[in-house]
Amino acid sequence: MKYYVTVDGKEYEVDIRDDGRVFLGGEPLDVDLARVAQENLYSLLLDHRSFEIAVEEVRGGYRILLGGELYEVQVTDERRRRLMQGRSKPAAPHGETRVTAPIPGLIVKVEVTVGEEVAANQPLVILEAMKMENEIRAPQRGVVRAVLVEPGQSVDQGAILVILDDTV
Amino acid sequence: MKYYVTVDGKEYEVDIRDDGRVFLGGEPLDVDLARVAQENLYSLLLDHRSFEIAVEEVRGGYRILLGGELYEVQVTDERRRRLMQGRSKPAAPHGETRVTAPIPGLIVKVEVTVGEEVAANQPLVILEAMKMENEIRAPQRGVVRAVLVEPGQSVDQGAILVILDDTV
Amino acid sequence: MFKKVLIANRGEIAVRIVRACQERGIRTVAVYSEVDRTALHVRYADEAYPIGPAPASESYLRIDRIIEVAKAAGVDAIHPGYGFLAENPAFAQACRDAGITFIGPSPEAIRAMGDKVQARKTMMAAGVPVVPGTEEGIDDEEALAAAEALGYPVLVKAAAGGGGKGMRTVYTPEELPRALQAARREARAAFGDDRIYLEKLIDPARHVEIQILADSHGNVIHLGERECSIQRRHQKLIEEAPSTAVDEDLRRRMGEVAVRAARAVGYTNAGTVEFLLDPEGNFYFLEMNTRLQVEHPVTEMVTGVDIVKEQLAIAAGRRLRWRQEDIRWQGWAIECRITAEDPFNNFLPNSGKITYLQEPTGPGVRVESSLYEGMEVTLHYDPMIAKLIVWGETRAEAILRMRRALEEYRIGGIKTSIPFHIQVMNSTHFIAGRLHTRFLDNFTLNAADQARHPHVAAVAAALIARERERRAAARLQPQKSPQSPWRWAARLEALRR
Amino acid sequence: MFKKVLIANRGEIAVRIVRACQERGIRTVAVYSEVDRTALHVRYADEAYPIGPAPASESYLRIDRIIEVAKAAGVDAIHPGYGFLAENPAFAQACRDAGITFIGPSPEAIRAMGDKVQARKTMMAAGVPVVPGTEEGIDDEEALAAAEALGYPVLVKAAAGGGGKGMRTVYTPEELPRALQAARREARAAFGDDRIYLEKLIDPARHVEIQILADSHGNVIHLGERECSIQRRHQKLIEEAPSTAVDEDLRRRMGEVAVRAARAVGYTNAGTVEFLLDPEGNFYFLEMNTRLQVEHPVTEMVTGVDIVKEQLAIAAGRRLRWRQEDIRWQGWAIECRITAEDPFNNFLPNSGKITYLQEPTGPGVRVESSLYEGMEVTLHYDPMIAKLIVWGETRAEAILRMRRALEEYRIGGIKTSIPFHIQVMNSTHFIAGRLHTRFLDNFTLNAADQARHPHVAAVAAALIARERERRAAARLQPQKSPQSPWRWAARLEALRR
Repeated sequence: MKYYVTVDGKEYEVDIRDDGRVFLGGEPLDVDLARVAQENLYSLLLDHRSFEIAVEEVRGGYRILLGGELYEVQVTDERRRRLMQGRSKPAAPHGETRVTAPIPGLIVKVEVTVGEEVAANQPLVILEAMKMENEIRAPQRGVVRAVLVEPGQSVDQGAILVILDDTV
Repeated sequence: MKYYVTVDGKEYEVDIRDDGRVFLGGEPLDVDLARVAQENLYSLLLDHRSFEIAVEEVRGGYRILLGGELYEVQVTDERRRRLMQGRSKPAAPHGETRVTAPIPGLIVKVEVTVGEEVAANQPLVILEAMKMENEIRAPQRGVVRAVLVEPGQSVDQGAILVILDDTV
Repeated sequence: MFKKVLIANRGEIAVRIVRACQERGIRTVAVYSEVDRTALHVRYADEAYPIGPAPASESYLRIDRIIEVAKAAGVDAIHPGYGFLAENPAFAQACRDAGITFIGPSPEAIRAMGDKVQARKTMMAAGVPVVPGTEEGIDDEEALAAAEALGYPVLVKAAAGGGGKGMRTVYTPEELPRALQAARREARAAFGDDRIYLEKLIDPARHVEIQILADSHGNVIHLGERECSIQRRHQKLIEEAPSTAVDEDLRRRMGEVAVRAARAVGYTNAGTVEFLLDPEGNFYFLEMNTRLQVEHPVTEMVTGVDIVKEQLAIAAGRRLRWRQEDIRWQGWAIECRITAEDPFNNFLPNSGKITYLQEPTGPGVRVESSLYEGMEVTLHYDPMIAKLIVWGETRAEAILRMRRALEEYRIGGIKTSIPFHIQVMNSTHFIAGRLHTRFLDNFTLNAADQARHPHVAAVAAALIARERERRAAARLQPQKSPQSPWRWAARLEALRR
Repeated sequence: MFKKVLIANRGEIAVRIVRACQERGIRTVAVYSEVDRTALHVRYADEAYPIGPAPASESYLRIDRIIEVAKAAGVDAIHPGYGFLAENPAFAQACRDAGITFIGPSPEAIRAMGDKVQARKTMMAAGVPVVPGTEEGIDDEEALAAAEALGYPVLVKAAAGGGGKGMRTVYTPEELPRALQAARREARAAFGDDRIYLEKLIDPARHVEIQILADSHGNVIHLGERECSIQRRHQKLIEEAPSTAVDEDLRRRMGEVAVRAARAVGYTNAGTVEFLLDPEGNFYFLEMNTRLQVEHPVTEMVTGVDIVKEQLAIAAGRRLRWRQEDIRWQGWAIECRITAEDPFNNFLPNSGKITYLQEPTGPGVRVESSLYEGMEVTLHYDPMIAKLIVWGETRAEAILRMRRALEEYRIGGIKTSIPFHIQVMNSTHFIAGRLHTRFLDNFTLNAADQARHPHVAAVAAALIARERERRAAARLQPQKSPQSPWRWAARLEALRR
């Protein structure tokens, strides 16, 4: 079975044969994966190099802690990939940029108004979290289409704060 | 519900009322039990004294690790106790002492023969484990009724080595 | 000595203080907010009492509840740790009023050093060099004029401040109004006091501080310096002792000034005098922290003095056991603050459950942590979740050991600052000891550097996906061998070699 | 310096050596038996290779397989740790033949000290005082006569012995034949050599040993003594440095003799010269351990010298970085060996799964462990599963700290020696430093003392039983609140106070 694994935007093909042989991009590997006690901890020997791997299952893949580094990894296999082929990606809302709260916090100040033109990196909103003020800046230039928060309001992580129109 | 708990041969009555009040031997206690993350770890505040409790379920009760100490604890409740009442204990085989292997190991030597009279503490068998020789001694005086092992034989933990007749 | 001490704090510092008390045979009383019911400081203390809901303002900052618990539990003394009520003179006063010893300086000393502008004046009068600056509580117009006179860049600081809150660096007159506004807002929110003042920015400068011990019999000594220049938004991230910029003579001179500063306010117990040190070896009083510092362990590791135990002894009225000349420094210690922040996303704090934990240990490694597997890291409190401290015979050994220990520190479930620390330990400027407070401005975290093993992650993910499919299948249809076939392929491979 | 080192060992010492290598930038290669596939030393090393089934004779003692792996992995050097092949001259020779550096002394030096009777002769010739005794390989009749001449009590020892194997103490002529028989049997099984000899029993005596470092340029220094008198069946359980019986003068004299002993066999690398010390201050050579000792950390903690790193440097041909006069001792260190043995059942080794683990840390605490949650402790190897080492400014502080750390050390699933250590730390004789090798004969473990909290266990058990019933019921019939009502009762209670 071939697995297609995406790590930081780069795709790797891992072929795990039924006879136990493993190939990475066609190159044979000597691998030994062993589970350590708990559900989410593994020891991997890859060509005898030793790696400890803590893993969390997330949507469509895993979050892998490896040598002090955290990788977001998506996994699919050839069967599923065939099923997906032919389908088109859902269209992204064109020209719209949603600026969201990166952490839960309190809106201290809104620096822009609807219709205002903003430059990339211009402060939009000041969000207080952990007793520190965080400036939430525009990821790119555009025109403010909507402001969804006001000072004094508490927001959850991921809440939409401002919507920019970047086609104007 | 009243619980009867045996710790090191001593019985304690713990009454846990439906309103949440708890009594130990009739004395009211201020208790707060909270599970810590894993299945088998608890924090107990008993009249505000703090105890960390790691617990393993074993037959008829728990093995409790508490302040670096390990307790073997049996628990029953009033319902079950009523059910048990009236039943008699199964009779222990009278006059027979089974000497068992306290650890797995290799029988190095058998020091006694069937029919031999032995004193308490007299060596019966030499068992090698962890590269050390361990003398397995008679727990009390008696006559050797049976020897169930021979030198060179490997035995598991709990295997019966020698049976003594202590009525003679 | 005390019989029973209440620790008015949480997290690693509460655990640290519990340990010190246990080692002196003192019983300990923990207090906890609702979310901290199963925290390590609760489990390690002898007794524990709830004091309210998660927000600190409703629990760890509630002087009334803490004093009430202290009375109910019958404690002799209270240790405030750092943060929360540690530098609140009202709390020290409340302890005094309740007849309970406050393990720290007097309310008067806290107050004298707590108002930063007042402290500057006291220090100037005592002959302690201070950074040129203005009066407190100036308005925007005065600030503009003063900044012009001091010369840019200048620092906007809160009169009641600390921990970087309400602080702003300003390089041009145009930036000043916005900075004044923000600083006032933060200061009001954090301290209920929006008075600000200006200071000349000493740049480049090192943040070097001197640890003080003062008993109630008039004896004051110092335990040498800590270098704390690696800061982000005025929050220290890495500290060490000694400093690569301080030689024996400078240590003696800074130490003498720090002792003078402490004496000027009748200071008792442990405290820290913070200085800015410029490249020419001039140093300026910044402020005095009238409490135990986060970074106290690096001093402990090089002097062998247990500062928390000395705090207990001093508070109990004991005399210092050393004269200045008895203090000796051996080797080098470094501390990394491990925070629940994502270094690759602007150090955004993050919360979550610790799904896996393995903490480093072994020679020369000390961990001050309150982590445990299954713990929920919340956004209610400071994002610092642990401190990793190492000792080495030399600074080079300490750095190598810190690298090793950081690699060994495995925290699953949340993003931490560990990858940041690994990169700092590998940076040539850090290794060369060329430090200053804007070190991090010129330091770029390299996400590519970070991802050293993407192909390993890829192979691991595929194997784990396969293993889990198999296990799922095996649950439906039990198989004979639990061993995966590729394990055996690997064995055969190994034997063939 | 080496690029890559193979560690021919397992457990805590393999982890210790991996760490030392990582801190010197050396890549590490672990070897493992089938049951150790997920052991910490495998997971912490850079590379790992299987070498056979669980029994040591088929894996960790297989010289051929280890050399094969060393060649395949391309290592420069092999560190043998302690135990297994560490004192096997054939292994040192096999490394030499394969062109790989053995991190330890030469095969000749190992051989010269390995034969205990030969070593005695060499030492006598070098002017090192030895315990009066016999030739090796004597028969029973000769032994009886010799024992009479030496005077009872006598010790029966294996010529090829070590670690207490094949050793017996005999107080009367009647006991001698049985002891000889047993000693021979054990010696044959352990070393394939059943030759024995007798020594006069020095009693009371302390077991005091001197740590040696010797480079390949003729420099030999000592790092002072370790007191290892707390032994059970000749297995050390608790060690400390310095010794309460050794003053500066005696340290200097014992150190000089130890250096002389090392020089007499052309010793290089780290080694330990063991002595018996009688109450009059006379000391007698016992044997030399030609390897790293289990208890090396206590010396590291008081001298600041990292012995394992020095082993690497010496093996790489470097000169010692110190002269004798550079070595200074600071504070006090104690080590407790944590074993998977039941102290309340005659120290019977036990096996099982580690169901819960929390290791102590904080100031002055060092853990050398290979434990992890979920680990299977088997009976295949030594029952020592971890070492707990503390440092204190004084011996009293070290004892108090050790108590605290032992209480904090939580190992679930198996019985360990921790309760034994707690009781020793509380015993007046230990605290007074009145130690001798039969200390444990007069020391009774108190099972009642041990059970300090039976009523707490009782209450906990009832609450847990109730909680589990509720949870089981809740799974069938989901409830609204997960909070148990008695928790709330407690809260109310607290507020009322």
